[in-house]
Order: sequence, then C-alpha cells, then structure tokens
Amino acid sequence: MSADNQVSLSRAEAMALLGQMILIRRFEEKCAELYSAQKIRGFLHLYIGEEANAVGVMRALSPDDAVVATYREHGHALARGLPPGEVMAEMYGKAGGSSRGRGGSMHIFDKKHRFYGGNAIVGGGLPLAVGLALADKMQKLNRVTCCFFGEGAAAEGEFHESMNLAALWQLPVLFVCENNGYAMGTGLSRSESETSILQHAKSYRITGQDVDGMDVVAVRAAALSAVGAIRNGEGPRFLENKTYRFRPHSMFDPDLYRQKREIALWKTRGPVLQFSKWAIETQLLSQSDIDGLEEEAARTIDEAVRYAEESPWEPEEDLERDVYTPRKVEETAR
Amino acid sequence: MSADNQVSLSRAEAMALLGQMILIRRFEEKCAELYSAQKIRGFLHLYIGEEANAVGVMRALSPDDAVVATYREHGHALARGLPPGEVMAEMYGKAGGSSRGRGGSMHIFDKKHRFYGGNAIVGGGLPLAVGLALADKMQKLNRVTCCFFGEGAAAEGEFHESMNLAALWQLPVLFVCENNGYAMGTGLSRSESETSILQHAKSYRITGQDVDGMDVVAVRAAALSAVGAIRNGEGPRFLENKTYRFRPHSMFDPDLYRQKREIALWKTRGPVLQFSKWAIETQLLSQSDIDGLEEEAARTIDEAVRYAEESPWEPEEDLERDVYTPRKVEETAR
Amino acid sequence: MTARTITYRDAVHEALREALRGDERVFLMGEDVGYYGGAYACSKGLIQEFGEERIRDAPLSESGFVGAGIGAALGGMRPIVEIMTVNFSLLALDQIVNNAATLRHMSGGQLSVPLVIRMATGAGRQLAAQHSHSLECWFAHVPGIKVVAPATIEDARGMLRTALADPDPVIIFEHATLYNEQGELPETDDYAMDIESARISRSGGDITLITYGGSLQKTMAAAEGLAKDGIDCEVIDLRSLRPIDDATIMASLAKTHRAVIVDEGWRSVGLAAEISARISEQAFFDLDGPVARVCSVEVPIPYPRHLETAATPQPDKIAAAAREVLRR
Amino acid sequence: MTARTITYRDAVHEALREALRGDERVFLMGEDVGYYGGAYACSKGLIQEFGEERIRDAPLSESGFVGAGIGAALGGMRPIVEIMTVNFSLLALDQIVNNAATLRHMSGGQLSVPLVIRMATGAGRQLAAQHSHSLECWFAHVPGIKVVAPATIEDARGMLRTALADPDPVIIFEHATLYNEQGELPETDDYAMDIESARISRSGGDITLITYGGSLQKTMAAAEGLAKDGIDCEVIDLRSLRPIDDATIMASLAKTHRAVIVDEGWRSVGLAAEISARISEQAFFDLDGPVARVCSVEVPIPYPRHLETAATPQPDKIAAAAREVLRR
Ligand SMILES: Cc1ncc(C[n+]2csc(CCOP(=O)(O)OP(=O)(O)O)c2C)c(N)n1
Ligand SMILES: Cc1ncc(C[n+]2csc(CCOP(=O)(O)OP(=O)(O)O)c2C)c(N)n1
Ligand SMILES: [Mg+2]
Ligand SMILES: [Mg+2]
Repeated sequence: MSADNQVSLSRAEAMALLGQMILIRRFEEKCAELYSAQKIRGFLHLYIGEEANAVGVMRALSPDDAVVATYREHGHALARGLPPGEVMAEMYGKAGGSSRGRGGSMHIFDKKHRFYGGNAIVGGGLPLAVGLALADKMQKLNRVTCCFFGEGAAAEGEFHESMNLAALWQLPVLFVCENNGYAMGTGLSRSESETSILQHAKSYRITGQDVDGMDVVAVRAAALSAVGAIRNGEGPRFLENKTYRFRPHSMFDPDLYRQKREIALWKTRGPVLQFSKWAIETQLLSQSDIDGLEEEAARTIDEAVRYAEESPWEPEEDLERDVYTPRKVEETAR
Repeated sequence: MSADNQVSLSRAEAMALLGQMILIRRFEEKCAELYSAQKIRGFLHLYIGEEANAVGVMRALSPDDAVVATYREHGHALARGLPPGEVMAEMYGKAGGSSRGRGGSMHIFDKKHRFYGGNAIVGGGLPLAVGLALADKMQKLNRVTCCFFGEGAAAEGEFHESMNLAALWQLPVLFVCENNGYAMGTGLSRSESETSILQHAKSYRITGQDVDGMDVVAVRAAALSAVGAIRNGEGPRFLENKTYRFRPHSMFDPDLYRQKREIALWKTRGPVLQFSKWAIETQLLSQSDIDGLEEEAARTIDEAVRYAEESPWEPEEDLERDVYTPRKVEETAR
Repeated sequence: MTARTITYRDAVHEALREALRGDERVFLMGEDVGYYGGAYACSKGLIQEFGEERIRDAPLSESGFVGAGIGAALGGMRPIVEIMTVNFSLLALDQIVNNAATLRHMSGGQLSVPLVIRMATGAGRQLAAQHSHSLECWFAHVPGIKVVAPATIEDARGMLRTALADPDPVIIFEHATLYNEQGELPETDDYAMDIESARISRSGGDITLITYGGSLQKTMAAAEGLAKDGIDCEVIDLRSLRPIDDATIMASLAKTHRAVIVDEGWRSVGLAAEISARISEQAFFDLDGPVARVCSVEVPIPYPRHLETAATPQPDKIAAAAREVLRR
Repeated sequence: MTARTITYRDAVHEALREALRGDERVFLMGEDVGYYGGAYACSKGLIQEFGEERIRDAPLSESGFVGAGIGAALGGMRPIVEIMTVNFSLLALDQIVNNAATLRHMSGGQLSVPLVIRMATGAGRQLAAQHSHSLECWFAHVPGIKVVAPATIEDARGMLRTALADPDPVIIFEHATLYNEQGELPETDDYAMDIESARISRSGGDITLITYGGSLQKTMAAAEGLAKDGIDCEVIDLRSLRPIDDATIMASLAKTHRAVIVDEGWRSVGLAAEISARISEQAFFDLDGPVARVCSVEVPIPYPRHLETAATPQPDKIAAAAREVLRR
C-alpha cells in the first residue's frame, strides 16, 4: 500500500472499504455455490480478486453520478449500494430482482442508484456512458458518469469511438479499465499491439494514470483525484487498473490458458488479504473489526438469499410487459 | 520540394510523375464536365488537388502488390495503371467499364491490377486490406497491400480495429491516410480530439511519418522507404499525407464550410503546379516536355471518352449475373 | 386553414426547427448535420440558429454517436440522431438492437429511451450497391423500437413531432428520392401525425396495393394507370412498419379480396413477406387468389440507370402484378 | 459403413480438423478459438495441432477480423471465421453485407469471396436479451451470401465441408443448444452434405411442419406427440435458409395442404413470414387453410427459465398450432 494514501484514511473509511470488499467476495462465493445448486443459471462471471476496483472507485462517486458496467458487474452493483437482496434475486431471475429478474447476472439495473447496467456486449456500455455524460453536460448538471470495462474491450471499435467522443466533447466521464490481463482465454499481449490501455487513452488526449487494482487505497485515491478533475470541468479521465480474476472467466471456462503459478502469485496480492494485513499492521483496524465485517457480510448474504428465495417469479402473463412504455396521455415534444 | 529527394529523381521518373498527375487532373476535369452533361451520374468525388498522393505512392508499389482505396479512387485507379478507357466507361456505367459498369465512380475494381476498389463505406476498406496482407503473409508472398483512406475514416471503429490487427500480426500493409482536412463538411479539429492521425497510428506501435501530400517527390520518397521496410518484414507502415481537395466533397456539396481564402492558399501549393515549376527551375524538365504531357493526357482522355461512349450497356438480362459464382464442378475443400 | 407548397426536405427542416425551439432537451446529432447542413440539406441553417451544442456534428463513428444518443436519452435529453443513410446504420446496429430496443424490457421497465433516429433510405439515385439499401425490414423485426416511413410531406413533418413525444425509440426512414418532392402542407400548429396507423391513400374496390415510403408514388402511378383500364385499386400506405396496422389491411382485403405488396427491399425475408403472411393468417378466407409481391430483384443494386430501374419496383411491374392477380 | 456416437460439437470439431489438414489455405480465426478452445469448445486442441497462425485468436474486433477474413479470402486463402455468437455479428454486419455479399456482383464478376463464417445462435440457455438472438432471417435477406443451419450432427460435419468448397461466402448457424446433442455418425470420408436443399425429416400426410436449426427437435417432438393422436405430420428441415428450397416445401404442401412454420426468430418480418409468403404464392390453390407460424414472442428474451420457455417455440405450442390449423 502506498504511503501517500494512508494518511487520509479514517477508520470509518477503512471499515467501509474492507466491509464492501468482504461483502462482494462472500456474496460471489455464495453465487458460485448457488450456481452449482442451479439456483443461478446462464452465464456467471465472478469478480473475485478484482473487488478493490469497484469498491475504491465507488467511494469517489456521489449518489447523483451514474455508473455503467459490464456482465461482471455484481461487485459494482453491491459497491454502488444496490440492495444485496435485490441483486441476489436478480441472479435468481426473481421478480424481486433489480431488473424484475429479466436480466439475470449480466443485466443489473437500478435507476434510483443511477446504475445503468450490466451490459453483455463487450464495449457496448462505452457509448452509453458517453451519452449519459453528454446529457449531464448539456443540462449543466455537475455529475460524473463512471464507465467500467475490461482490457479486452479496448480492442473494439466502440472503445475508440467512445474515447474520441468523450475527449472531443470534453465530457464528464471517468473511464475505468479493469485490466485483468485476459479477455476470456486471450492474454492481452495476444490481442493488443500496444498493451498499455492507458497509452491508447492518451492518444485521444485523455489524461489518466496506471493504478494498482489490487490495492483499494490506491484505487480510491486515483478515483478521487480523477473525479475531482472531472467535476472541475477538466474533461474525461482514464484509470487503467491492473488487476486479476482469481476464477475462470465464467462458470463454463475450464481455464486452460493460465498457469497455476500465475494465479497463485496474484492471490498473494489479493485485495482483501492485502488490505486486511495492512490495516492491522498500521493498527487502523483490529482482527475483531475484521471478524465483525465478516459476520455482517454473512448476515447480509443470508438475508439476501432468503429474500431471493422468497421472491416470486414474474408471472408468465407479464412476459410482454415493458417492451414498450404503456400508452398514456403523453406529453408532446413541445 | 525537399532537397533530399531531388537527387534520386531521373528525368524519366519526373516525366512519369508529372504525366500521371496531369492525366488524373485532366481526366477528372473531364469527369466534372461529363457529370454536368449527365453522362456520369450518382456521386462523383473528385480528387483534384490530391494527385501527388496516389501518384507518389503507386510509384513505390510493384504490380504484385495490392491496392485498396475509397470512393475518391479514380485517381488511384489511373495511377495504378488501369486502362483509362475502362475507368471512364465505369464512370458511365457501361459494360466496358472496369467493373462492367456495375459500380460506377465509387467502385472501380481490377483484379489483374490487384486493385480491390473502390469502397463507399468510410473505413470499410481497412479490414479488407488487413486481410489481403494476412493472406500474403500466410502464403509467404513478399507482397504489400496499400490502403488509402481519408482522415475522416480515422474516427471509425474499423480504423482502430484494423490498426491493431495489422500491428499485432505484423502484416505487410502500407496505410496511407490522405488527410485533406475535411470529412465532407466537418473539419478535422471538430471530429478528432487528437488531430494527428499519425499519433493514432503510433499508439498501436505502427511506425510512420508525416508527409507533404502536395509534393509528389516527398510522397514518393516516403512511400519507397515505407514499402522497403514492409518488404523487409518490418510490419505495417503508416503515412499521413497532408493534402487538400480543391473541389467540394462531391458534386452535390455546396461547400459552405470552407473559406475561399483557404482554398486559394492551398491552390498555390497544387501538386501539378508545384512540381512543374520545380522541374523547370531545376531544368529536369522543359516547358515543351510539359506541353507534351498535356497533349498526351488530352489524347488519352479523348480516347477514354470515345471508348466509354462506344461501350455498350450491360443487357438487362444480365442483371442477376454474378451475384453468385456460376455452378460448375467445384474443387472440394481438400 | 391555408396551405403552401413546400418540399419534403423543408417539411423535415421545419419539424426539426420547431422541435428544437419547443423543447430545450431536443438536440440533433449526426455526421454533417451542422456546417454542411445535412447530407440532404434538411438541417441547413440550424447550426446558425441553435449553435454547435444542439446541432452537433459528429465524427464518423456511427456506433459511437448512436450509442451516445441512447445514453443521452437515458440521461434526460430528447436526442434526434441522424444516421446519414441506412447504409451506415449497419455500423450502429448493435447499439440499436442490444441497447435502444432492449433496455426498457431488460431493466424490468425502469428505463426508457426516448430517442428518435432519422435516416435516409433506398435506391433510385444511381449510388450503387453500398449506397442503395432498403433495410427497413431488419428494423421492423426488432421488438422494443418503432419504425415509421413517412411517404408524404405531411407525414415528414408530422411524424417527427409524434416520434419525439414518444417515450420509446422511434426510427424514421426518409426515402432519399422524396426530399425534392413538392406538395401542399396545411398551415397549422397542430400537425402531429400518428405513428401507428396505415392510411388509405386511394380507395378502390378491385384490389389492394400495399406499400410504404419511396414506393408509394410508384404504386399510386400504377393505380392511376390501371384505373384507365377500369381496374379500381385501393392503395394502402403502411406508414408504420412496426407496429403494422393489421386492421386497415384486413378491412381492405375484406372488400377487395386481392392484394399486391410493393416493397423496395429485396424480396426474400422482407417486409412484403410479413404482410403476405399476416394476410394469410388473418384474411385467408377473404382471399380470391394468392397475394403477390413486387420487390427489388435480389441483387446488389447496380449503378447504371437501366439496371437500377430493372432491379427496383416500378409502376409497370406493379401494374403487371396486379393484372396477374386479377387475371386481367 | 460403421457408425459411432458423437456430439454435435465433436462433429464440428472433426470437420474443422479435416478441413485444416486437407487444405493449406484453410485457417480458423475468431475470438478464443485458440488457447481457450472455442467458446463452445469446438476448436479445442486445434491450436496445439496447427499452431497460432492457422488457429488464429483474434482480439475483440468483430468488424475487423470478419473484414480481414473477407480480405484473406480475396487474397487466396480459405478462411473460416468464427463469430462467437450471432449476437456479436451485429458488429460485423457492414463487412458481411457491404463487402462479402457485394464484391462479386459489384466488381462485375471479377472477385469472389470464398469465406465461411460460423456462429452460434439462439436462445435456450438463459443468457437473456443480448445473448439470445436468432437473427438468421437478417442474413437470409441478403443476396450474395448463402446461409445454412445444420440441425443434425451429420449436417454439422458435412455442411462445413461443402461450405468451404463453395466459391462464395457461406454463413453457418449452429444453434447453441445443439452442441451437446449426441447422435450416430457414419464413418466415411465422403461426408460432404449439400447446402441447398431441404430435407424431409419425417414424412407424413396430414400437415407439413417446416422448421430449421434449433427448432427441429422441438418440432419432431411435437410431431411424435401428435402422432399419438393420429395426426400424421410431415416435418421439413429447411437446412438452407438462403437459398430456400421451394420445391421440397411445395411438394409437401401438395400432399398435406396445410402448414405450420416453426422459427425461433421473432415473429414479425422473420423467416417464417417468408416461407408463408412463398406458400401463398406458389401453393395457394393447394391450401386448405391459413398457414400458421410458431415463432418467438416479440420481446427481448428474458433470463428466467419459465419466461424464456414462454418466449420461444416449444413442442406444446407447435402441436397446438397444428391442431388449430387442422381444426382438431
Ligand atoms: C462484442 C462481444 N464479443 C464477444 C463477446 C464474448 N465475450 C464475453 S466476455 C469476453 C472477454 C472480455 O474481456 P475483458 O473486456 O477483458 O473483460 P473481463 O471478462 O476480463 O472482465 C468475451 C470475448 C461479447 N460478450 N461481446
Ligand atoms: C460509414 C460511412 N459513414 C458516412 C458516410 C458518408 N460519407 C461519405 S464520404 C464522408 C467523409 C469522409 O471523409 P474522409 O475520410 O476524410 O475522406 P475524404 O472524402 O475527405 O477523401 C462521409 C461522411 C459513408 N460513406 N460511410
Ligand atoms: Mg479482461
Ligand atoms: Mg478528408
């Protein structure tokens, strides 16, 4: 953990950071279990190992800001403060889920929290984030749109187009590239001629920085500084967070393409482990604080699972609901 | 004209460069006339002012190399050595045209000359060029694929994807960005946050250089050096040629977005004018050489127009021909 | 109510201008909508009146700026995104299908995307294969969006207003050959046109000709020609391609018992097939004979005039199809 | 000829492997076809056998690598491009429609694009709206490409070989629910299957059920069920979606006089509409009643099993539609 960042960290903040990371970690471990139990179906992409990114970044955002994420977004949803029960119910596909169960693990939406997905098309969320930021700028709302995506997305044309639009129009977007080194089974050096995604961002004249995505304090500090600049009207900012997923890409992935040693090595840098150790060493937190957070997470997750279990299925009659907005007397364009 | 480049220029080469530029210039002036006479229809995008680019680059290519261009490709077709009569007949839409008249001015193809269009989708030719080069590399053919496109195309996702693929796979492509400052009516600084397209190319680790696209000698020199490197197995190369179109974007464009002064200023740097002046000053060519080239161009164009006029229309019965390859005993995949 | 003569282009222009004046949230975004004035000159002068923010020239990035339009709609704006032509919309389909059309349902009704996308469509100007597509049928296949094709000057003005008032994404197809068409437009402030129903453009009793967009005038011409031979055609302008107004079609079939569908799209798996299938399902026992389709020949549209004409529906082919159905 | 039990996935794998062995020009390119082994594991082990050049992992750049496949085909190779699923093909449509499908005609017959594109398609695995598309109909609309949907293990192996031998672009749709299906495959070297004709999967005299791809098994199940009630269905597997084999369909209609079309695509403006329209045009006087369609409900496909099932064609719905057409 970098010495610079320790200074400003209060005990309360440390509790919040670690509490959220633990919640996400345990929540996802539970999801893996529930997947085996066939309560959760479809694709499930675990965020385990990457928690510091969502948690660190979200601490820099205010409730008015917007978030756009990917199919690996349960962690982001929880860090953003979505009710864990609703997130879990969405994983089940229940009517009490964030998206009424329609989307499942890849499509968690929550308008109240300005959480705009959940997007299963790699790169597909980037232009949306640009547009949300454009709306804010045109409406003179001093809000930030934060867009998470993987390093794999950086190869897509939509990445390029979105970077250019955001920079050209000086829009208030915080781009957070969660560079976990792999896009499914394809290592970054096999998919990008320039493996620094930050260099790409810079080629659009976007300011940014490399961040240790295993260090929640570093992520938080970087995000705070970036969000500050954005709110200050300085245009978009870019963070390239070097991170790692401890699990395979999805529950279907046999993970043939990574070395066991590599995984083990990264695990020693795990964000929960690392932060806990540091917090105890620096006496910011005690072991019993941590135990307390674990217990709280366990309770929250139990509660979330109960909520999900008890939540009803959306009735089949509602299948065609919400394809279009129900007709009512509409306001006209003028 | 840069002193460096003068040295290696023979009289014959000077004649060729100027002859081709004059041919293209006069050919296109004729096209404008024929457009008014409604002999040529649809869209017509003149290359006038930009001749040095096609002419200079083509001199560096050998007949085995491939060329991919845009809808502004008549100049490239002529510089590549396509028979002017066939190019003109294509502009008419006659059966004697390069593409049997099917494509018109935006879709000139000539397999014999490895001239792969003519593409009316901005950016659409870039992935094709990558693929042609990939085929060469896989077949161990020491050939170059040269891809022309405008600076406007650089904003498209396909630009980004193509740069990355070419660089990642170290493919023998010469990218030539003809930066004429405008994409239709949109000036470069209003469409790109980073207005150096070369900087973009570099962000993929592609080597390249800025080139004075009004100076045929400079273009030729840059292309020779780039093609040399590519043939040497050094991967793709990129040229950003700063140039200007003297005419509106197409025959439909009222040209409301440019200053008359700007156009006039660029005209003083016109490639035909500039090179002629320099060649006379340096006594490489005489005025009568130039007059001879003009006469030859005029003859060639007369001949091309006659050929186009006399060429038959493709019969309506052939409309459905060549949508698919006619069935014959096909070789199997093995 | 007085009327005045105006082009289709100017009708679009007026509707854009009034929308921009009437609602701060409305803005126009697309390639060359600003200083160039729009590829078809529909937005000429608007950047001078409304400024660069609201008349937003976009880089050549169809996926990017269409997606940005969707995001801006989510964020409280009412964007009008102009995709210069349908040909370039191929680069933006992911955003349209996977985001614009899907977000409302997928979010369980939380989000809506009040976005209007306008684009020119169709052949007829000798622009060859890559610039002559008619892909309305692709869009009409997708739940979550509405698709309209204003074939008249009144609709060109009035449908835009209604589309902007709609809380869901609406795609407007303007046939490129229509922009120069002239016609009378009533002087009224109350010009919103519904975007869900078909219109009987000509009423008749012998056969129903069903069409939309750039083929309406050709179909009307065919009907006039047939009238001279005593064949009385009813012509339906679909107007809305999604949803499709079945009631108007079936009511007409109940009267005429025969139908020809005219559609500039390629024949196979196009809009004409859908209309035919619906007639078969809903009016089978009304039918006196097979439903015929007059569509584009299944070739990339060629450049030369005679081949382009041969490839696309024309009055003579429409009339011939009607005669064949009628066996006259 | 001996036979052995094998999965659809392995049939694809075998066909790929043999194609790569048999022709130096063949290579496989796509996201995660290499070290990952293919999203559906069809290419597992091939990179070890053929190396990184010929089993080419591509970056997430659908438009880029599909376009590169087209270019490589022009340049003398025989690329097999895998688009992981049809959902991502939306990003590559410009290359497919404006280049692959068009180059031959537009160049006056000079060029040809011997390209095979494979992609997984369809719903049924609870992957929700953005990952459950069935857009075969869009591709089937486009002249210049061929479109096939192997519904059986034999076709999964055999159609790939024929597609590779074809001088024009062929798009192969593999329904994602089929990969784990098992069946018998004859041991033969001569396994190329034609890619133009439909197949009578079950012969019967009362009604014709027409389908393809992932719906074949559901349709067969419906037919078995109906057989118990004495309703004798003929089932046609279209196999080729472009061109469509009209003759087989009409011959069946001449016998049964009734048809239901089963198509996992959304109902409006889909493949089922085309089949219906063709029947109306070519077999109208053979028909005893309206042609029915069983398609997906027009909603973005939801994630929960019960809603996904409700949204897509199922044996009970197919049987019900058949009964309704037969009024039994
Ligand atoms: C456009 C598109 N292409 C392919 C896929 C299939 N796919 C899903 S996730 C993924 C890898 C993405 O990698 P990255 O962006 O690095 O994110 P990560 O999964 O590592 O978090 C791929 C190829 C997709 N969902 N969308
Ligand atoms: C994908 C796509 N979008 C839009 C257009 C319409 N269009 C044709 S040319 C052009 C400008 C291209 O500018 P540039 O690439 O700089 O080339 P230039 O015309 O200046 O040579 C535009 C917007 C198109 N043909 N294709
Ligand atoms: Mg990754
Ligand atoms: Mg330009």
